[in-house]
Formats: sequence, structure tokens, C-alpha cells
Amino acid sequence: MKKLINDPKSVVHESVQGFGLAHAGLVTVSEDPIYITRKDAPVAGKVGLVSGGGSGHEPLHAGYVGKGMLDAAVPGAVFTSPTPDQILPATLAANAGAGVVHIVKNYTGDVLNFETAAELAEAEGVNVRTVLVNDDVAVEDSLYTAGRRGVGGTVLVEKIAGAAAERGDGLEAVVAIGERVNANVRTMGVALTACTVPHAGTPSFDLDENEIEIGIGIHGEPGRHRIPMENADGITDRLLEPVLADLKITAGDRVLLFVNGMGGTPLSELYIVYRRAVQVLADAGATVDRSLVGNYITSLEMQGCSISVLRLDDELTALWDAPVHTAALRWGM
Amino acid sequence: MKKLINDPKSVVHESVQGFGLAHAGLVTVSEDPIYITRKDAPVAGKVGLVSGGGSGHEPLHAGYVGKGMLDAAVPGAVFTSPTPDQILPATLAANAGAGVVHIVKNYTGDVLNFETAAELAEAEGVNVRTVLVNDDVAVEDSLYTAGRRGVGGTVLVEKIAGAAAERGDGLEAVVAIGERVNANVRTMGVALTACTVPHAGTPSFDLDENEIEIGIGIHGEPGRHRIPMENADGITDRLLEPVLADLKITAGDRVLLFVNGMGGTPLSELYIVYRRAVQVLADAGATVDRSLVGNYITSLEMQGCSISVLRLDDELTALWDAPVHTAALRWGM
Amino acid sequence: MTVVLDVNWTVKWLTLCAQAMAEHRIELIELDRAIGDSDHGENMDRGFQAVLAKLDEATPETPGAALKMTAMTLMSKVGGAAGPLYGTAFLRAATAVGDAAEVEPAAWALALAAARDGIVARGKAEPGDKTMVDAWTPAVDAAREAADGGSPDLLSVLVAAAEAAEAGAVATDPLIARKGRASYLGERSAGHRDPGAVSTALILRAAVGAAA
Amino acid sequence: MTVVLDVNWTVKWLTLCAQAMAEHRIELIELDRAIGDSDHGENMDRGFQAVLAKLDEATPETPGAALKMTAMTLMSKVGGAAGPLYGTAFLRAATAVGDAAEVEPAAWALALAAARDGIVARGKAEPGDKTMVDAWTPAVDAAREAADGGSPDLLSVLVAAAEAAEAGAVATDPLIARKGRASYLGERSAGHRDPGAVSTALILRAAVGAAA
Ligand SMILES: Nc1ncnc2c1ncn2[C@@H]1O[C@H](COP(=O)(O)OP(=O)(O)O)[C@@H](O)[C@H]1O
Ligand SMILES: Nc1ncnc2c1ncn2[C@@H]1O[C@H](COP(=O)(O)OP(=O)(O)O)[C@@H](O)[C@H]1O
Ligand SMILES: [Mg+2]
Ligand SMILES: [Mg+2]
Ligand SMILES: [Mg+2]
Ligand SMILES: [Mg+2]
Repeated sequence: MKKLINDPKSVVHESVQGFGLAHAGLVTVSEDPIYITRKDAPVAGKVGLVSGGGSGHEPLHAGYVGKGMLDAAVPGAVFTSPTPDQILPATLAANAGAGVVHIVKNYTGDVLNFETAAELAEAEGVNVRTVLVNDDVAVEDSLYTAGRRGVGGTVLVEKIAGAAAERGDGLEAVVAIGERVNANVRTMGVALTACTVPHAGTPSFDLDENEIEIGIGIHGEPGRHRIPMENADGITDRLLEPVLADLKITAGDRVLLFVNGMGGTPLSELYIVYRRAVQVLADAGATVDRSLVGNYITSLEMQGCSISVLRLDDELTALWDAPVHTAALRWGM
Repeated sequence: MKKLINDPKSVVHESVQGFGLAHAGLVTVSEDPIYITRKDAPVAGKVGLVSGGGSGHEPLHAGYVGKGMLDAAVPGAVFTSPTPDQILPATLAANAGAGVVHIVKNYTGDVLNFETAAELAEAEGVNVRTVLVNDDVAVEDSLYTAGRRGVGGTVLVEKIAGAAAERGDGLEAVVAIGERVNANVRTMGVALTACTVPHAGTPSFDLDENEIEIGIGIHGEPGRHRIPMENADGITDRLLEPVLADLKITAGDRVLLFVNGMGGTPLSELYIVYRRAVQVLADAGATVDRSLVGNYITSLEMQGCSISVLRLDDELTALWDAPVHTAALRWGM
Repeated sequence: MTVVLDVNWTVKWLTLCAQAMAEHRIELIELDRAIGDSDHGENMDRGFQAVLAKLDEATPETPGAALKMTAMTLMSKVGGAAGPLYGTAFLRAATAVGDAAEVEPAAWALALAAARDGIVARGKAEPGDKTMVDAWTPAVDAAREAADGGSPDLLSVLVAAAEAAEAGAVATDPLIARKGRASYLGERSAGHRDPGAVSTALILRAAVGAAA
Repeated sequence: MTVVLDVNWTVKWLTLCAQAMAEHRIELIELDRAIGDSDHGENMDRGFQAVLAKLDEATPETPGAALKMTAMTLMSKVGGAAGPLYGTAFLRAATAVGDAAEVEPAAWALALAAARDGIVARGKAEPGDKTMVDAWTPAVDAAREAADGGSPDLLSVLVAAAEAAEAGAVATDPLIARKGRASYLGERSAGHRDPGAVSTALILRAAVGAAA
């Protein structure tokens, strides 16, 4: 394992310190317990947005703290959800009295820890609502499983719900927008290589030189099945097929196409995937109205990508276009 | 070699097509020969800025085409400089009559091909000037060598010269700004792993599990020397030392600190390096006034980073802050 | 020498838990690597090291106080799925034993049942879902049986719980996970042991060690 | 059979060059991998395949026309350092042979010298800098000597040039590069053969093959 780190135990702490130094105009970093807030939090009258989860997915979530997106982010240890004693103060810091929305990726650990923190915050008089993100079509959604995971769609939920909060929507309205995004986005990912969690020191799974792992999540966990290496167009088709089927994409749909890198794949390859995805969507009669291509929700240095498709309507499009100023996503200001 | 590609021969072509589709509002893509221009090029009255070089360094250069930065980018084959028959039409497309500046990284291939293109463009009546970027302190600068390479500083030259052209500076003034940036920026890089050029199929050099390569360029070429793996702080110190010495950084200097990922290193690790670099600069009495952290000039999926330091003055700072709207760098608009 | 479940025993138990997590850290990481995200050993080790640090700061007055401190510490230091689940387990156990200075074997069996119920209440897993519940449930049953039986001495209750938990952990091998991260693997989760079931067995085995 | 350097020979030469680049593509990539950026074989192969395609489209009328077409094609298809350098070399050679239908051995030796001078003019490398110049310079000298000598037949000029270029390429092994990408390696460039010198030797060896 070769990493630009000092000590597996200090990775999150030092990285967050560096992040705070690099974006001092944008965010405030609390070091003990660790959480990041928007410089001007709490913003008077605004619903607060808080998200968090294990580290190792950067720029998620700290990179999305700022105007038009999150008020606070709570990073856990690498691939380990944060604890209530971090989430609670982040929630309090984000609360301007209009209530706080927790955006939680659907993993047992995240759900349980945010649940506890929400109870504690409610006990301190904060109105907390939760938007659960579960956009991963690689996982069967069933009452008898942990349910679908939250993956690429999380970035879109955070951006669009963030814009709704910024324009002044109330607590229930922000939740409704977040849930609308979640209901209209599906994602599927592929890994070409595994990643190495610093404290583990060995790759999170073993993959042969000519195998790829279809249906991976974002925690270096193995995926749904393993197939021989294919070319980019073949992989793209394979990822998009269940996404479009589950979303029931039909002719005339307008979509946002999000090709996300898992961290170790060159941007040039993501554009090759994007190119094919546009063709496939065109064949389905859908129009790509908005796009996002890059490393936005990663798994350390894993090679691979995920494709997310979000069905747009006029309001979601306008909220997507609304100005945003965070470390990792910025436009209009 | 596992890559999200269809065929090593079509990598650049398909990637540029995808790029064009994803950023259709921003750029126009010419496919034969391949080059990318700003949607509204040539911009009346404005000096045109053209850069280019081998592919594999994305988002460089196509990602920097747009308002406030480049008018055209010319991608060659992977790690191979583009040819005059690409550079010439890109130069003509960027020319609004006020002349064109070629921003060229100092590699024999880039220099020779841009030189030829410049002659051909001059023959067609275009005023062409060249800004040669050579910021890499890993390489000895001498009349008897190919000279220092152009690496991380290129991004800063393109942004700042681009802002100068955008505010209406004339040809010689834009060149002077570009050269001032180049004179005040130094860079040094490290590789933790090699990268694999698609058509080559094997890693560009062999590195043991506990070795790193100090002083690498951006073409997967081996570096200046090889040392046993060190921690992030140690590596940061090692990279910064020659940068600060060569730049003669002294107490009171204000700088832009640019920690660049080589493509395969997680963002979280870049922030760990950034954190240490700020400490080292502080110890030298310098203030980090502006910063850039991320994958901006890469070597495919190589793991590692480079650190660039640019000595700022008020004008360079203002030009850095000026609005920019490209696929990979955007603020103020 | 008859063993009593007092605060000394509790502190010794927690100390041995911390020792076991440190020793089995890599094993638990490896188990989690196979069907999860490679962090269970790291999480448990971090959590129990923090418990040790707390014990260093101040010695709790009762077994219940020690268990409550452990609950709060695991909750705030472990994270992931295991943090809230073990946190709830220790909290429910603490509530069950109240502020007694010594806990009777039968009461301990009830405390284990309360812990298990807490885990089920939070995590909604059923036996057979390939989670830590598959170690806790047989342990709870075995402890109750031992406590109800002819010789309700503490040691036999602890040994029964540990052995049942260990057997329960082994029995997760062929199961297909239906809860937690391993469930994403579907059928590919079969053939691997659940890391949380193993850490549960380690914790209950440490309880035996504390009585030695 | 005496060999004449006419357009047929030139076309055959270029065809054999393309064949040699395809065959040695991986070898040249490997050489460039050691002290450069792993693209020389790919670049040269791409360039000469394009030359082949041009030859398919239309047969040039004179050796000079074939050389000029080659120059323009390499210039626009090879890229990197080798593209402009070989482009210039072929362009200067084309100019040297003019529009003659047949080129005399002595004139060919002069054309090779012009090619070499073009490379030096563009790349500023001196002999010993570990570049293709280290293959061209001995080749030029040997060709001139053979052409000046007793039996100025074409084949002996071609053979002399090829052998000298091959020896020149081998002689780059111990050199420390002072130009091109290999120069970044400093002393670590010693112990490797320069890829451009090897491709030069391949080109000049193909010229012998075309006369067979
Ligand atoms: N819903 C659940 N109910 C009971 N136990 C669970 C549940 N989900 C996960 N677990 C247990 O937690 C263990 C994983 O813990 P850990 O690796 O620390 O957390 P995470 O899965 O968040 O990375 C599993 O091995 C399993 O025993
Ligand atoms: N300044 C120079 N003069 C002469 N030959 C050079 C010079 N620079 C590089 N070369 C030759 O070019 C070869 C490399 O070509 P190639 O790999 O195709 O281009 P690049 O170095 O741009 O990747 C070297 O092996 C060397 O022979
Ligand atoms: Mg985890
Ligand atoms: Mg090259
Ligand atoms: Mg885990
Ligand atoms: Mg090369």
C-alpha cells in the first residue's frame, strides 16, 4: 500500500485540516469532534442541510458545503459512518430555527447513527427530517434486505435540495424536493480495480487482471457479479440497461446524465463512457439536458465509474442550474 | 491493462467527442483534424490563446477552453505532441485579428510542432507569439539539455494569461503576463505508481511496492531519482525544498499554492499534502493567498502529485480571481 | 473461589475485550474485507481502546455504570453499523442490571437478553440474516438455560454464552446475508463468516476470561 | 542487375519502412518506455501506415515527390519530437534530389547529409547527445565515403549507411542523453539504447532491402 498519508489513524483528521486551510473563505472546520460547516452557518431563515458518511468518497461531502448546497458535512472514519456525537453538533450548527434536513445514504451504519443524532437534536428542540438516498439499482430493494444503497444520486440530491433550501423553501418542501430527486435517479457502478482502505492495508477485494466487478457500491465492497473485462461501450450498455429499465425511461424524457469516476480512472475515460451513454439514451428517445462528468463521489483510488440518470422536470432543472459555490461544485457565482 | 476504452487507437477521438457532447454550450469540437475551440471563437478584438500537447493530461488542455482562459486546445495522441496540421487550424480559429499566443510546454516535440504551426500561421498573416512554460525544477536548466519541462505551472499560465486576454490586453502584453507567471512559478512532482499508455499496454516504468519516483514529469517518464517510500509530510518537504530554493521565496512573499493530483491519487491525500505545504511555507515566512487543490494536469491514472508555488503580486492575483468559465475551472460566472 | 459479577469483574471484562479486539483486529478486518468494507476490526479496536482510556480516567462504581460508559463510548467512537448496535446492546444491559453492586447469574442472563433485544430493535435483523444476532441469540438462550439449570454459578452461565456465541458465529458461514453491508453481495455472501458475529463471540469469550 | 534509385525503389523503400515500423513497434515502444514516454513505436508505426495509405491513393512520379509526400505525412501524423524531425529530414532529402527520375549514388549520399543537417537544424542536437543524430551522422559519413570510393554503386552506399547507422544506434547505449525526453533522466539514461537512433537504423536498413 502506497499512499500520500502520514499515518492511517490521522488520515481523516489531517485531510480535513488541509481542506479547511484550502477553503478557509468557504467553510469552518471543527476538529473535535470533526465536522465542517458553511462559513456563514446558520443562515438566517434557511432550512439547514446536513450530510455525512464514511470518508474516502471525497469530494463528498465536505466538498459540497457552501452556498446553494450543504450547511454541514460530517465525515466518519474511512468507509465508516460518523457517530452521533459528530452529527449532533453539526446539526445544531446548521439550524437557524427553520429545521434541518439530514441527507443520509442508505447504509445500516449511516441510518442508525443519523437516527440517533436526529433523536438527540429533536430533544434539543431542532426539527429534523431525513431524506434517505437509495439510488443503486445493483441492489435488490426489498423489505427483507438492507435495501438499495445510496450512491451517485446523493450528489444530485444534495445539489438540488440545497438549491431549494437556498431559495427559501420550508422544511417539508425541501424534503419533498430531495425525495423527488431520489425517486427519479438511478445509478449503477463498475470497478476495474479495488481500493485499499488505509487501516486495512490490502485491497478491498481481489480482481484478476481481466475481470471487472459489476454493481459495486462506494465502499470498496465487492459488487453483484464479476465478468470478464469488456470495452467501454459494452460496459456502458451493461450499466445503463438496468438504470433505464428501473427508471422506466421513455421517449421524450429529459434527463441529467452523470458519469462519475471512482477516483482512479482518468477523466478522458469518463468522457468515452459519457459519449456512449448519450447514444444509448438517444436510442431510448431521451434527451440529455444537463450533464456532470468527473470524480464527484469516489472510493479512494478505485478505478471504475458509475452512471446516474436523473429524470428532469422544469423545477428540478432550474434548481440544478441555480448558483452554487462549494469547493467541488461551483457555478453562477 | 484495464481501461474504460474501446480501442487504444480511438481513445483520443472518442474522448474528445464525449467532451464535446458534455460541454456543447461551451466548446466546438473539430474532429478531423482534432481540436477544440471556444464556442464564440474568435472573440472580436481579443488576443487568441491556444495551447495543446499530448493527451492523457486531462482536464488539460480542452478542459480550459472557455471564457477567461483558452480559445483553443489541440490534443495530440496520448503523451505525443499534436501536429502542425491540427495546431494551424486551431490557431486560425482563435485569431480575431489581434494575434494569437501559443502556450507551449517545453518538450522537444511540442516546441517543434508548435514552431512549425506558428510559421505556417504567420505565412497566412496571423501574428503568433509563443509563451514557453518550463517550471519543473526536477530538471536542470541548461543550454546543453532540452531544458526544464512545462508541468503544473501551465495551468496557472493559461488561467492568468487568459484573464489578461479577456480584459483586452494586446498581444505583447498577454505574452508578458504569461512570461511573468512562468518566471514566478516552480513545480516538483512525485509518482507513487507509473501509468499505462493505452497503445503501450504496460506501465511506463517499474516501481517497487516501497519505492517512489521523485521529480517525474507528466508523461509517465521516469523521474530524477528513486527513493524508498516516505510519509506525506516527508514527501511534501522533499518536493517543496527545491521549489522554494529556486524561486528564492523569502519572508513576506504571497503565493498561490497548487497541489495537483496525477490522476490516480484520492483528493483526500492531496489535502494532506496541502496541509503540510502550508506549514512549510509559513515557516519560510510566506503567506498562501490563493490555492488550487485537485487533478488539473494529470498523467492518466498515475498515483502521485505535484506541488507548484507561484509568487503573486496584485495584478497576478486579480487576474487569477477574474471570472473564468471552462469545463474544469469555473468561478465568478 | 466463587466468581461474582461485580465492578472489578466488569472492568476486567472490558479490559479483556479491548485486548481481544486489538489481537483480532486484522482477522476482523479480513472477515469484513470478504463480505463488507474492511473496517470492522478497525472500528471495534478503536472503540474498545477508547473504553480503556475512559477506564483509565475514572473507575466506575458499579457494573451498570461501567456498562453505560461502554455504551456511550462505543456509540461515539465506533461508527458504522456496529457502533450503534453494540452501543444499544451495552446500554440495554446497563439498564437491565441497574445500580446493583453485584449481578446474579440469572440477572446476567436477562441482561444479555436485553442486549440482544436492543440490537434487534435497532437493526431489525432476524436470526439467520447472517449478522451478530446469530451469535447473540444462541448465547442468550444458552445463558438462560444455564442460569435456570441445577448449578446457577456465574462461570457456567458465562461459558455457556461464549460457547453458544462461538458456535453461532461459525454457523453463519453458509448463510446468505439479508441485513447489513454483506447483503449487497447476495448469494456471494455465503461461505464467509460474519465479522459482527465473530466480534460478539470474542466479547462473550472475554467475559469467561474475566472470571478466571 | 544494377540497382537504380528511381521512384519504384523509393516506393519499395517506404513500403519496407512501414513494414519495419509495424514489426518493431513494440521494440521501439519498449526502448522509449525505458528512457522516454513509451510512444516512439506507436508514433512511427502510425506515421508510416499513413504513408502507405498515401501511396495507395496515388503513385508519386519521382523519388523526390515520394520523399516530399512522406515528409508531409510524417509531419502531420507522427507528432512528438520524431514527427517534425523525420518530417524535416525527408523534406530536405526531397529538396536535395529535386525532380530527377533517377538519383545517382553520390547524390543520394548528399541527400542523406541534407536530411541529417535538417534534423540538426531543427533539434539542435550534437553527436553524442544520444539522439537519432547519433545514427544519422555515421551513416552520412559512411555513405559519402562509399560514394567517393572505388565502386560507387548504389547498393554499397546503402549498405554502408545502414551498417553505420546500426553501429551508431548501438553506440548510444552508454551515452548520457542531453536532448529530448531522455535528457530528463540525466545519468540514468545511460545503459539504454536511443529509440530514435534505432528507428533511423531501421529506415536505412529498409533502403538496402528495397535494393534487393
Ligand atoms: N441490521 C443489522 N442488525 C444486526 N447486525 C448488523 C446489522 N447490520 C450489520 N450488522 C453487523 O455489523 C457488522 C458490520 O459492522 P461494521 O463493519 O463495523 O460496520 P459497517 O457495516 O457499517 O462497515 C456485520 O458483520 C453484522 O454482524
Ligand atoms: N533535439 C533532438 N534532436 C534530435 N533527435 C531528437 C531530439 N529530441 C528527441 N530526438 C529523438 O526523438 C526520439 C523520440 O521520439 P518520440 O518518442 O517519437 O517523441 P517524444 O520524445 O516527443 O515522445 C528520441 O529517441 C531521439 O532520437
Ligand atoms: Mg463501514
Ligand atoms: Mg511522446
Ligand atoms: Mg464494515
Ligand atoms: Mg516518446
